[in-house]
Amino acid sequence: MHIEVKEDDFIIENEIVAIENIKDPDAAISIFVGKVRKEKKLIKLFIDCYPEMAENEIQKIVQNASNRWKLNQVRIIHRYGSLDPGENIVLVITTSDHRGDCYSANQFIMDFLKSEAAFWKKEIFLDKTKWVEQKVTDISTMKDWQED
Amino acid sequence: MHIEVKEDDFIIENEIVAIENIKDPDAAISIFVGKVRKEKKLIKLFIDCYPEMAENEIQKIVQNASNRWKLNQVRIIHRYGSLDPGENIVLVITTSDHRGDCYSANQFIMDFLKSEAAFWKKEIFLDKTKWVEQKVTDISTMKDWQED
Amino acid sequence: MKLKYFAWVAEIIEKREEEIELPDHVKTIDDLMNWLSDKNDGYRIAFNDKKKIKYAINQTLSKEYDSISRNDEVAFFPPMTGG
Amino acid sequence: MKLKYFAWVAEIIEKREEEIELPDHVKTIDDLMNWLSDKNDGYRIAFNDKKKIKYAINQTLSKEYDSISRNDEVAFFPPMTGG
Repeated sequence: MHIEVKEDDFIIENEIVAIENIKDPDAAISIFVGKVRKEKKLIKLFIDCYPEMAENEIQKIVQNASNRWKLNQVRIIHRYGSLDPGENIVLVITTSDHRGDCYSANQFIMDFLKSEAAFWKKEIFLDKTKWVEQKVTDISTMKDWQED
Repeated sequence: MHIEVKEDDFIIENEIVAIENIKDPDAAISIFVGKVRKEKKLIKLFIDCYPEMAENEIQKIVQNASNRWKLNQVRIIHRYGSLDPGENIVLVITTSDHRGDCYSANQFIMDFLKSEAAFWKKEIFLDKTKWVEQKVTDISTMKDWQED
Repeated sequence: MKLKYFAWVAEIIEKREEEIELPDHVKTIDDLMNWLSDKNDGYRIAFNDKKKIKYAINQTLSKEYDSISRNDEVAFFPPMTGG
Repeated sequence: MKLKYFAWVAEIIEKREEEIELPDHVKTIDDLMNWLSDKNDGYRIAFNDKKKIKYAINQTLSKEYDSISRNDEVAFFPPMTGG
């Protein structure tokens, strides 16, 4: 498990190389990249963060995912600070021997990251700024996993 | 939709750039990479292919996925020929405005690629060679989608 | 005691963190919010709607009546919106 | 008519493709497999277990009794194992 909470950007290929420097390549790799939406009048996305808490929470989320699915490697990067539309926000890489495990675990991790990790997004538009509110659907998506 | 059936390797980052040269970056990107398993005594994986048929079938699979989920971009590369353990075999990139769509579509496409696209794998071990047989689980995984 | 504030909570309170002397009668997160709210409008507005605020003791999400002590780090923030 | 073979089917028949003159009485995929099987052991072994072989007419997966004609490209192969 490798978790980074930082301002710098990431390059997917380098992160896969980093994983494979630790261990032989796995057969199935699921990757999710979240980016700042390109939206009319959106100038910047500012992400506030409580880094120590975010890292703790992400560790717990990954631990829960590892209890449910057979995973080989998990690598997560979540950025904070001031980002332009189109820039990377988050990267989740899960690897396993079978694709079902890495797909499900990846989606599980993203669902919990959305509502349980200590990050807060503020949208800076041409004419206003707005703290993003937690979505009801993000909470229900997360709860769906608990009913399994 | 961009589909390539070829011998050459791919670089994920370049494929994302290629997508974003066509259209502005999307908020959610799901990527799957399938690699040759690192296995004891496995020397090579040979992939036979009927390229014209494979491309037709992948187009149909992507069309079906696009009918079920709201996708912005789909980019698929499937390699054939002689590959070393650890080498890339297949890349599926799906992008959308919301992560649920691109995750589900990506998994749907991979499930159908496994059993409906004109590729055949042969494992070359130190002491034997073996054409991979279609897995019963791959067929049932594919059929699960039809019962939705 | 170290206090931290994030997102719009930090904006309203106009601080990202501060050190306070915890009075003896302030024993829970709820006590702390009430005590701070008496100090000035910033805190009062931030803590006004209890449904919109979350808190962590030592980087762990906590409940309103969880106990706090001098050596804890307590943080206040809105529901998370990462990912 | 153009015939193509893939994977172990190509290995057993020892060809990846060939051009044949389609006899008038060969009207379906099934007829074609029977006619080829009479030619030599390679075809006979390849087409022996009908559960293990699949076929396409003009790059479209087809059924045993689908009709074929001179201008078609017919391919024989095992179940797919890509991805």
